[in-house]
Order: sequence, then structure tokens, then C-alpha cells
Amino acid sequence: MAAPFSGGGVAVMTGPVLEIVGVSKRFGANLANDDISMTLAWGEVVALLGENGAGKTTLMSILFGHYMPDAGRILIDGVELPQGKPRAAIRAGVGMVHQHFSLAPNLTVLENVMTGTEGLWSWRSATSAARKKLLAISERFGLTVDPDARLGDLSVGEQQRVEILKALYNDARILILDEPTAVLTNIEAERLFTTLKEMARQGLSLIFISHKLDEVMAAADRIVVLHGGKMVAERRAAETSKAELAELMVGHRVTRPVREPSTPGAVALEASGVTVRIGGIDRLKSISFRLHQGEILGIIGVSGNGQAALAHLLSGTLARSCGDLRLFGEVVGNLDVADVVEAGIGRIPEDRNHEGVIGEMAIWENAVLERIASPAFSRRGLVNRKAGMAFAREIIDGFDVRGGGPATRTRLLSGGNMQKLILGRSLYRRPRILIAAQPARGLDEGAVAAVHARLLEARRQGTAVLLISEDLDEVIALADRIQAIVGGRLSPPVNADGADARRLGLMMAGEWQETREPDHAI
Amino acid sequence: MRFERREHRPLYLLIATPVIAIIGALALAGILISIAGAPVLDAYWRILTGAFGSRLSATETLTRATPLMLTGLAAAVAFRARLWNIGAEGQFYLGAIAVAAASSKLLGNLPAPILIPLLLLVGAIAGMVLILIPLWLRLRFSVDEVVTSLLMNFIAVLFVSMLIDGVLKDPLAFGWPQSQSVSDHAMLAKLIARSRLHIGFAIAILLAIVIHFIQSRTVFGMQSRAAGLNPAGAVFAGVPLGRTLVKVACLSGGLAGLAGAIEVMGVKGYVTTDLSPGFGYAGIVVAMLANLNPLGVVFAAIFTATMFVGADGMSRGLGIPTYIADVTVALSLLTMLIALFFTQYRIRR
Amino acid sequence: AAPLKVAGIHASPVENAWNSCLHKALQDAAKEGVIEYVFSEGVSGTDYPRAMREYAEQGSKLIIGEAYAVEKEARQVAADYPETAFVLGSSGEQAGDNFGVFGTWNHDGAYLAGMLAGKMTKSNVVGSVGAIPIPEVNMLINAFAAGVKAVNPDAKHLVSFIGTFFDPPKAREAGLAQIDAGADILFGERIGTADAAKERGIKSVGSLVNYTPRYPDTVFANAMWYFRPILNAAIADVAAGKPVGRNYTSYGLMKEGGSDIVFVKGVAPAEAEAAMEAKRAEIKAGTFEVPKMMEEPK
Amino acid sequence: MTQLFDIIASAGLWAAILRIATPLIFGTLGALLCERAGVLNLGIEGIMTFGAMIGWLSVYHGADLWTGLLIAAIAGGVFGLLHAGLTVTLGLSQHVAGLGVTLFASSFSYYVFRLIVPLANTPPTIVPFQPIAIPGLSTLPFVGPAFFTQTAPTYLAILIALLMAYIFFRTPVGLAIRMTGENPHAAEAQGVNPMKVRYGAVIAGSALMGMGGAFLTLSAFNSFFPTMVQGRGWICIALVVFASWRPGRALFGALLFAFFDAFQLRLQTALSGLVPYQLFLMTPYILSIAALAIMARRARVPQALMQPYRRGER
Ligand SMILES: Nc1ncnc2c1ncn2[C@@H]1O[C@H](COP(=O)(O)OP(=O)(O)OP(=O)(O)O)[C@@H](O)[C@H]1O
Ligand SMILES: Nc1ncnc2c1ncn2[C@@H]1O[C@H](COP(=O)(O)OP(=O)(O)OP(=O)(O)O)[C@@H](O)[C@H]1O
Ligand SMILES: [Mg+2]
Ligand SMILES: [Mg+2]
Repeated sequence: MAAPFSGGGVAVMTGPVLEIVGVSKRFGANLANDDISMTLAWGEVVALLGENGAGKTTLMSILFGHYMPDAGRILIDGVELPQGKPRAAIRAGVGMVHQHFSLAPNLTVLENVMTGTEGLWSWRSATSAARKKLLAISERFGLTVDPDARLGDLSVGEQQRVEILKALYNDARILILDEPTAVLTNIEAERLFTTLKEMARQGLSLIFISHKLDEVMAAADRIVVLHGGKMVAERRAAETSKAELAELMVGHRVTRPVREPSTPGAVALEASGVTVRIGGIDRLKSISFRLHQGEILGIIGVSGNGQAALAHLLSGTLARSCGDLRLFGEVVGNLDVADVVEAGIGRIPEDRNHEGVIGEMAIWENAVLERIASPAFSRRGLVNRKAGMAFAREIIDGFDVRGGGPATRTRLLSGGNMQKLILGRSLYRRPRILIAAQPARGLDEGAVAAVHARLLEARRQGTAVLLISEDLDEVIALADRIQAIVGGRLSPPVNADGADARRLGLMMAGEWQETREPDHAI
Repeated sequence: MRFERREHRPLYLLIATPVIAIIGALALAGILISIAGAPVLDAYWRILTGAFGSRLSATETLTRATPLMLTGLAAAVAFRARLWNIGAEGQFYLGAIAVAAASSKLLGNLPAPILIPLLLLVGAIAGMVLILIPLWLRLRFSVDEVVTSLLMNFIAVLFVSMLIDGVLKDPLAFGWPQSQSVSDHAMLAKLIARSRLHIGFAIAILLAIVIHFIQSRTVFGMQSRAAGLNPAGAVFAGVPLGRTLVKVACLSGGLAGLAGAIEVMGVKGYVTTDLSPGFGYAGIVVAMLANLNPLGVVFAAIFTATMFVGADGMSRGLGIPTYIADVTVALSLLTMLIALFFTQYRIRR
Repeated sequence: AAPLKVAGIHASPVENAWNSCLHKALQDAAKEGVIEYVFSEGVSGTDYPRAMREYAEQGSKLIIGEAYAVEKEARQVAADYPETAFVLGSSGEQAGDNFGVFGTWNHDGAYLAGMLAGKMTKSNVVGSVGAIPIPEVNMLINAFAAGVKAVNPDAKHLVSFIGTFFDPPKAREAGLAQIDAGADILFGERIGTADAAKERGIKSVGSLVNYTPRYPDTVFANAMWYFRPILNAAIADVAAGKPVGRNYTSYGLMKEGGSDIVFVKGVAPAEAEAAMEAKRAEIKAGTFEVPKMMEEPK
Repeated sequence: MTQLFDIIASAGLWAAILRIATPLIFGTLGALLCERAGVLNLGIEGIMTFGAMIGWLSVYHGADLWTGLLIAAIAGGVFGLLHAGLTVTLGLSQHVAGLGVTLFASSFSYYVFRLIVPLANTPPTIVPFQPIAIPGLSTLPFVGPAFFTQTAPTYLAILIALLMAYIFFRTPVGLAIRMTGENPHAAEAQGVNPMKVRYGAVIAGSALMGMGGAFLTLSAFNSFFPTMVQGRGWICIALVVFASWRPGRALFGALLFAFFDAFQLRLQTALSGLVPYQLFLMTPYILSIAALAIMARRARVPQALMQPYRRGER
């Protein structure tokens, strides 16, 4: 069957290209997909929307054959797809761009693209024909890459392109993109959507997953909303609004706490001209900021622009190459984690599973690990288990951590509860400074509200909060002042009260020069 | 058929699986025994009595378990921190030769109460030195230590072979490549007279208890566990990763070196290149059987030695090939590995 | 009398030539009803003392084996079991009443084979492949070299040691290396040497057991060693209740019938064979003694 | 000095190098194939032992030599299946499973051998592979006797090395194997079943190991005896690293190692042990570690080596 778009002309097709019928999937006790049915028409762009954990990736993985559904069928052009066979899906014209890249850094672009595209048992790879085809596709859709470059040497944006090229190379007629813009800069994201629209015009059918409502409204023809594993709504883009979508996603109206006006105190943390270089690349380029007690300073930006380096620097896990750091007016040298904890800096890491907790250890161990050397939890190298358990219990009670006692393995907690545990251990001692990186990422609306309330309470009590977040609404709601981070540089701060999304968007695109205005706060 | 991770490990499984594994291993060994034409039930009985049926067999089993406990602890300590030390065999030999060298060339004249602890320390340090090379390569060049520590084994044994053929060669050994003997007063006292069981056995058990204590009660134990389970998380929580790994490595290499030292000072008295019938490798087996638990290592080592000594004696009694002993041990390992897997996973569909 | 309970403990697999000498003698004695024979093979150094103890406890009256790798411990075991007689191959001395030793002195045969080889070599280079330069191996190789030199003072003699007792492919490689270095007759102290000779179509001399049936056109002479005389002496001592704590080596000498040369007639020149036979008679008569040179051959 | 030169210039040395290298070539290629698919196979030592035993036993019981070699390959494959079952299906830690396989396969070989072959004065023998003089080439001076008078399996080993290089870098299945070793998730996403690829690679690789073992008893020597593999398997594991996972370099590495071994034996004959032979034997290991240290920087190690792939687990 020839790919319809490869003819270049606009053919007319009737009936859906893809039908998902009654798909269910259970992980342990967790029903990730609950009897989901949806369709996709030829040349259509559908956005799949839902909170984290709503089951979007799971549904797409089932469609692509990574997971076996517990129930349900997938039809392509009316023909049922065998379950659990990515190869069959590829053959039927499904291409998938994964949420986490699946590429081999040691192989070349061409090799990455070619894998699995020929019959395994041929005596020769048709390399030159493949290169020609790859170049043709990349030219046609404006996705330029060097076919012979080693993949590991490419930038994230280029790798994303390779992911899409891989799908297109297989003559995909249905392209699934799982959060394709999560790691892209705004400009890259815009370019991507231009390309995607062009593909749709040429006859490709697309499903993309995104948390960014603006993108969804701009690019999708139709929007499907999942909630708690169920499909809860389906809307034409023209007939809905961002507000409606938000409510559909969450399932109910949630009132987030609001920031009350306050007067910030003394400067708690000051950076001037700080540069962080990792492996020859400047992740932070001479950044400066001041963080006051009793205020929340929001750092916005598209991920991958230096947020991680900033958070790690202030968390004591990264050393700076040059510049000054002052804590309460005193210049400090390179901080390690012990110094940071000692200085009363609380930390909420960006990646809670990877850094925030050690899943196989008990809750109490995770609660005390960062302060295990302090006399509160150990003496002469011996762990005071009793004190640790008591501390954990206080956090569990005080921060409403549900899902287990102090001795429960932390891995068993859900994301939101894990986050509450981390929040609890950082805030319990009333830190003077709190570094919060994406504190509400991956949490459902209720948990988000709880986290926000905690952050505002900390602010009220005089803690200086540095909030690093990609979520503009969150930052606007919480922060007193906002700075944008782009390519390792920090914009001058703006007052949150006067800021709107459009202007912040421009800042995140690096265009603060034009919008510069006097800094009121200082 | 897929495997799904268990969220909870029911107690009955933890108890039942090793039993099932042992039964499985014995059943498979039984097939081989009956192929050799020997009565299987009699063979099982002889394995038991061969390992524990007399004062001799019991002390022999425990003697053989001693180095296994120490190399088992060496592997367990390292593996728990995800440091894949496959080099216990080399560390064992280096510990052994260091003791022989120190005793014959340097310290031999010291009185026993000073000499013996000093020699044990020397053996342990030699083991540490050897493992620090792969660890350094890992920390400095991110070279995986599985292969490097494995390679160090061969270098170590060749090094020992060179020494016992050269500077450390015993001139009284009629040209045999063997090291000079450790002084008589440096030999470890016997636990039981007229047997080979020496106080090294008690030292090994004591160390297992100490290490259990370290792992479960100390800051270092908690930190090394964290480092093993999730390095990034450990770093974020302020665990000094490099330093922790160095300490773990020293503990692991030290235990393996000590195993060599104790084998020389407790049993053999001098070093040859066949001092170890693979104690270093068997230690990995023992550690896995014990699920990396230090107290479990004591039992796993005794179990392994029981299987070996018992099956060895059984083969002598029934006149079937001696190699059945190694086969039985290997089968026990394989069945135990599979059984342990099913304590962590269940089959789904 | 009831047959004596004898146990054999072999550190190597019994295929190893030396062990096979013991094994065969013991099996023969068992067949004749003189003894009851049980054995273990491939017993590592760590396990060897245990095997000794186990047999002692199981009631074996005489234990035959090899103490080389466990000299110290073997004597310890013997001291612990004074009721059991131990007669082990050893480079050391006997100990106490119940620990006897024997060496493997088949150097007479090696000397005689050397006399044949010295007259046969065309390249005037012969070679020996040995295990490890221990006294008994040295003595054997030195005797072969002495035999060669006795009839052909100009001949060159090459030596290599493979560093282990049982690694035939390695012995073969060592043999090939010597052939490449010019040798045209090889003395194979170790099994595997003759394979090299066979491959290159040259002649070779065997040691301990008769290799001629295995390599018919290659091995023309063997320095045989028979364990039976030693075994018989030990059995007799045990039966008579006499202490076995003595050195049994001499029972393995040619003049005692414990060793000899076995050769294929007509391969060596007739006069060489005649000269050799004359020497053989002298040795048997005790009028000629082959020099015992224990130092490492160069 | 001239002595050294004589040794190096002798055709016998070079012929010996190829001969000593052959089992290493087989074993290294086998281990390399497994590792390229992401599976470390420390079962190699035992698998080679079993191959040596079963290959010899088959021929001893009347099979012809090639059948013996084939049976050794199949037996190797069966142990590969065991290793794959433990490491691919169950995802157990690869080095522990591998050590288990080695422990089992070697002791099992000795046991079977002792059961089937009666005790004898000297090990029973078979007629091994005979050197084949390649017409035309074998009569060339020096080069002929050095390189073109080997037994058939030696030529086969070299052929397989070249073939494997071709397969890895020129065919779709080679790419699929490499992708699986680099990132099984990516392979899966492109319709390549990483489980199947790993099974295939481990079984085929283990079959090569079995053949390497069989070479010892069917060509290098003519009988089997316990412990005859003598650590050659571990050397192969080192050589894979030394070869930075490339078949061509594996060939070179095996030859280099064999050079040290052959040279050492000859040097001993010539110089009677002025340099401890252990130093020579150590060299390849030290070189391997050095190579690893240099290469790890460039991160050419198969990225998914030793990482179990479990479907649908994240
Ligand atoms: N392999 C798995 N094993 C166990 N649980 C899983 C697995 N994959 C997904 N889940 C669970 O299924 C649910 C749905 O996950 P899924 O990845 O589909 O969410 P999502 O909507 O894609 O979220 P996100 O926006 O974070 O990508 C979650 O609760 C998740 O924890
Ligand atoms: N890879 C996995 N394997 C097994 N279970 C998982 C996995 N990922 C998630 N789970 C389980 O799925 C459940 C939901 O996980 P998820 O991270 O989606 O929580 P959540 O819905 O975001 O939590 P909350 O509602 O508290 O915010 C939890 O019980 C978690 O333990
Ligand atoms: Mg969620
Ligand atoms: Mg997702």
C-alpha cells in the first residue's frame, strides 16, 4: 500500500485511518487505560491531552505495540493490528516519536534511521539508497541533519529531528508524537509545528501529546482529553477554549492558593557573574540575581536552558567556574551538599525519581539521608534509627503523605506523595532559603494546590524561595519577581504583578532587551 | 508470558524459595548420580554424612567454608554498593603472598601476639591495593570494573607465580615454585585439635557480624547502600560518591585479601599458584546465594562447603567421578539464582 | 590373609603418566587380590589433606599418593593418624614411623635412551621438554643429556619447561619450538612432546610409561618406571607390622627392577644398540652408576 | 639479539602463532557477538571446556571431525540458550549468571567425560585435523609454511572473523545487533525484537565458543583432559575489550596474544629464562586494561552492555 502522501497530490479518503476500540490496560492495581475508544481521520491532527499519569503514553504505546492491552483492538484502515508487535505497527504505517528519545548515541544518524527497515536477512544493507531516501525526506520537510554524524554528537533539537525522520523514513501515514516540544526551545517548537502542519497538508495523520494548551489550540483540529485513564471529552479545536480544556483535564474546578502582598526582607542569596562550565560548555553564563527573604523569585524558561545547572549549583552538587555567591551577605566558596544543608538551604530537585529519593530505601531513610551526619540522626557514625523514624512520622503527618509508614519502601509512593515527602523534609526545619525546581511537575491539581500552599506559607514565614519552573501560570501565581533563563543567561527581573503571559513568553524567547524596564524591587 | 515486579515479598516465598532451589539442585544432581549407576538416596545420605557425619567431616566443611565466607563477604559488600568486584580471586592471592613475604622477609621475628594481627592487616591491605586499580579506572576513566577486575586476577596470579619462582621462592622446596613458609608461630591456632579448623573461622563469623552491623546501623552503611541503589540520588543527598566507593572497595578488597592471608596462616603455611580452587569466584556465588546479606553469607558459605565436601566425600564412597561435587555446587547456584528471581517477580499471563 | 585396604589419592587426573604408573600398579595388585583399592583423582591442594584424613578414617591401612604440593600438611596428617601407613611421592624425607616417601628415579632408562639418541641425531641437536625444574625432573633430563653426551660429546641439548605438570598442548608447542630451533630428537618428560615429534616426522623418547603403542613411528624408546616394586615393599612392611617411615626410592631403580628402557629394535644403529645394551647390563649388575644430577639443566 | 631475530624470522613461530590463536579467535568472536548485543557472557570458559569435551567425544565415538566440530557448536549453543534464559528472559545479573554457567559447564564436562571414557594409562586419542597446504601459497618461501599450512578450522576462524565484520557493518542483521547492544528500547521501537536478537547473538556466540574449545581437542591436540582450556576463555573476554568490540581487531588481538605465548616458549628455549616468562603472559592483560582505559573515554562500549531489557518496564 503506497503512502498517500508520498504521491504529493491531495487524495481523497473516506473513513478513519485509525480506530482505537475499547482499549484497557492495568499496571498492578493501577488502571492506566480504561476502555478508551477514539478515531483519527486522514490528514487530521489530534491532540491528546491529560494530566500526568492520565494514561496518554500508555495508550500510544499500546497503539504502537510496545504494550499489550488487557482488552481492546486497534484498527488501521479497518484492518486489525496484531497486538504487542511494534513491527506490525510500523508496517501498517504507524510512526512514533517517543517521550524519551530512543536512539543509539554510538551509531550514526543513518544507522539509527535504517535499523529494522529492511528484511533482517538480506546480505547487504542498501546504504546508499537509504541515504538518498533520508536526504530526500529531510529536504522535503525541512528537517536537515547530517546522515553520517554520530548521533551522540547532535544537539537535542537535532536528535528530535532524527526521531521524526525515523518515523517518516518508514513511510509512516500515522505519526504519533509524545510531548515532542518538552525539550525544545520555543523557536524550535514553532518550527516543528510548521513542519507538522505541512505534513498534515500532504496527507499525514497526526496524534500529538502536549501539556501546553497554547500549542494544542494552535495546531490541533480535534482534542481528546484523558483523565485517570478514561477518555472524558472530545472537542473540535474551534469549539473550545483553554479554560474549558483545563477543567476537563483536571475533572473539577480547583482553586489554587493566591499570593498575598508582602514586603521582602534582606537579601538572602546573591549571585553575581556566576558561570558554570560542564564538559567545556557554559551551562550558566555570568548570571546575577538577588533573592530576598520572604519573597519568591521565579525563574522561567524552556527546559534545557540552564535550569538544571542553576538548581544543581545551589543544591551543592555542581561547582561554579567563576563568579561570586553570597549567602546572607557573606561570600562563600564552592558549596557541597553538606554545606548547603548546614546553611539551612532546603532543596526540591527537578527529577524526584532520579535524584529526589532512593526508591528502594525506606521513607524514613529518605527523610534523613541528607542530614544523616548531623547529631540529630547519628552519633559517632551510628545511625539513630529511632530519631529517623520519628522524624519521618512527623513529616508523614504534617505533610499528609499517604501510602505508607516510615518503613515503607519509597518506590511504592505515588508521584504526588513522593513530592510531599521531599517537600516535608526540606520545609520541616523552616529553611532560610528554598531551592524549588519544578516543584509541581507531574502532580495532579490537588497536589499542585497543596505544594503551592506550602511554598506560599514558607514565604510568609520569611523563607527566600527560588522557584524554577516551566509553568508560566504557576510562576505568575506564586512569584513576586520573575527572571527568564535562556541559553544559560538570566534576564533582568520583572515584577510579577505587571507581567502577562505574552511578555513572559517573549522573555523566554530571549527577547528581554526590548522589554527591559527599571527593576522596581530593588 | 511476562514478568511483573512484586511490590511485596511474602514471607512464605522468602522461606520457600531457597528450599525449593536446594531440592531442585539435588534432584538434578540425583539424575547425574543415577546415570553413574549409584543409588541416589544413598548418595544424598552420604552427602549429608560426608559433610557433617563425623568430627573430621564437620571440621573439614567448616574449614573449607572459612575462605568462602570471607570472599563471599567481599563480594556482598561490593555488590551492595553496585561495585562489581570480580577480582576477589586476585585479591585473595595478593593477600596470601603479602603475608608470606612479610613473614619471611620482614616481620617474622616479632612475637606472635603482635605478628599475627600485623600479618592479617598486611594481607588485607594487599587486597585493597589490588582493587583500587579497577576502582581508580572507573572513577577516573569510567571504565567498567567487571572486566578490569576480572583481568586483574590473571595479572595477580602471574605476579604471584613470578614471585614464588623468584625472590620469594622457598630454597628448601626442591625446586618447586612455592613461597617461603610463614613462621610457625605466625600460624593461626586451631579451633579444634587434630583437625584443620582454625580460628580464622571464628574471625570470619565475627567479621560477618561486624559488617552486618556496619551495613544496617552506621552512616557509612546507609550511604554505601544509597550509592549503590541510586548514585544520582545519593549525590543529591550529600553522599560523597567517590569516597564512599573507595571505602567500599577497601572493605571488599581487604576482606578478599584477608581470606588469602587466613588461608595461608590457617591451613597451608605457604603460597603456591593452586592455593585457591577458585575461592574468589565461589565467593560471588556465595554472596548471591545470600542475597548479599552478610549474615546470610555465613550460611551460604557453609551451605556451599557442605555441598562440596559432602558430594566430594560421597563420590569417594560410591566410586563415582569426583567432579560431581563441583556439578552439585554449580547446580545449586543456578537454581538459587532462578529462585531468588521469583521472589522479586511474578509471572503474568 | 585378607587383602590390605589401600587408597590412592591422585592430585592429577589418572591419565597423567606418573599417576597412571601408580594407578596401574595398584589396579594390578587389586586384581591379584593382594589389596583392596579405592582412589580419588584430580584432588586439589586444598582438598588433598582432607582426602587423606577421610581415607584414614574410613579404615584404609595404606595410603599411596603424592605429597609434592602438600609436603607440610601431609606429614601433619600422618602424625594425626599413627595407625595408618602413608607412602607418598615426595621430594623430601620420611617422617615418623608411618610416613614413607619415594622418588621417581627412572634416570637409568633416560641415560640409556640418550645413548641411542646421541648416535641417531643428524642435526646434532636434541631437546627435552620438562614440567617444572624440580630435582626429579632435573635428574631425568640431565641423565638423558648425559647419555647423549657420553656417545656424542658435540651434541647440543635444548631444554624447556612448560611450568605445569599436565598441559599436553603446551608441551607440544614447546616441542615444536625446539624442532624449529633445530632439534631432531625430543625427550618428552611430559606428554604432548611426542605429538610435536610426530607432526614433524622426527623421533622421540618417552618417559615413565610406554608411549610406543600410541606413537608407533615416533617414540622409539621409553625410560620406563614401574611402581610395583615400591608398592610391594610398602605392602610387605605394613603386613609385617614394620614402620613404613623410610625412603622407598631405591626399589624404583633399574637394578631393583623398578625401571628400565623399552625400545624398538632396529631404529638406532646396531652398534649404538649394542653399546647401550652393554651399559644396561653394567647398571643392572651395579658396576655402573648413572650420575644423579639434581641441579636445573641449562 | 640475533637470537631474538632468528626467532622472529622463523616460519615456525608464525605458524605457531596462528595455531595458538585459533581457539582464541573463535572464543573472542563468540564473546564479541554476545557483547555487541548487550550480553556479557562469562560462561565462555565453561562453554569452551564443554565444546572441547563433546567435540572430542563425538569423534572418539566415530563421528567425523567436522561433525565433531558441529556438535561442539550445537552444544555451545545450548549453553548459550541457558545463559540467554538467565540473562535475557529473567534479566539476572550477567556476570553472576555467566560464572554460574562456567562453573556448571566445566564440571559437567569433566563428569560426563569421566563417566563415558574409561580410565586408561594415557588419554585415549583420535586422529585430529591435519594441516592443509594451500596449493600455490604453501610453497612460497617463509610465508608458505608460516601461514598456509594450517588445519582447516584455523582458516575457518579467520573467515568467520572477516564474515562477522562484514555482517556487523554491512548487513541489516548486523545493524540490528549493534542497535540492540546500544539501546534495546530503540531497537524495539523500530520493530526489531531485542529479546530475539539477544537470544540469537548469545546462542550463536556461544556456538563459536564451543567451536573454539573443540579446536583444542580436534586440532591443537588429539585428546581431552580436564582443565585443558586453562583460562583461555577469560583471555577472550579481555581480547574483546582490547579489540574494542570489532571483529577485525579481535583477530589482531588474538594473534598478538598468541605471539606473546609462542615467542615466550621459544625465547625460553633460546635464553633459558633470563626474563620471567610470567611477564610475557601478563602483557596482554595489561594491554587490555590500558586499551579499555583509553577507549572508555570515547565511549565505544556497547551502551546497553550488561543492562537487562525487560519489556514494558520503565
Ligand atoms: N510500565 C509501567 N509499569 C507500571 N505502571 C506504569 C507503567 N507505565 C505507566 N504506568 C502507570 O500508568 C499510568 C499512566 O502512565 P502514562 O505514562 O500513560 O501517563 P501519561 O499520561 O503519558 O503521563 P505523562 O504526562 O507523565 O507522560 C501512570 O500511573 C503510570 O505510573
Ligand atoms: N514503573 C512503575 N512500576 C510499577 N509501578 C509504578 C511505576 N510507575 C508508577 N507506578 C505506580 O503507579 C501508581 C501511580 O503512579 P504515578 O506516578 O502516576 O502517581 P500519580 O498518579 O502522579 O500520584 P498522585 O496522584 O499522588 O499525584 C503509583 O502507585 C506508583 O507506585
Ligand atoms: Mg499523576
Ligand atoms: Mg507520557
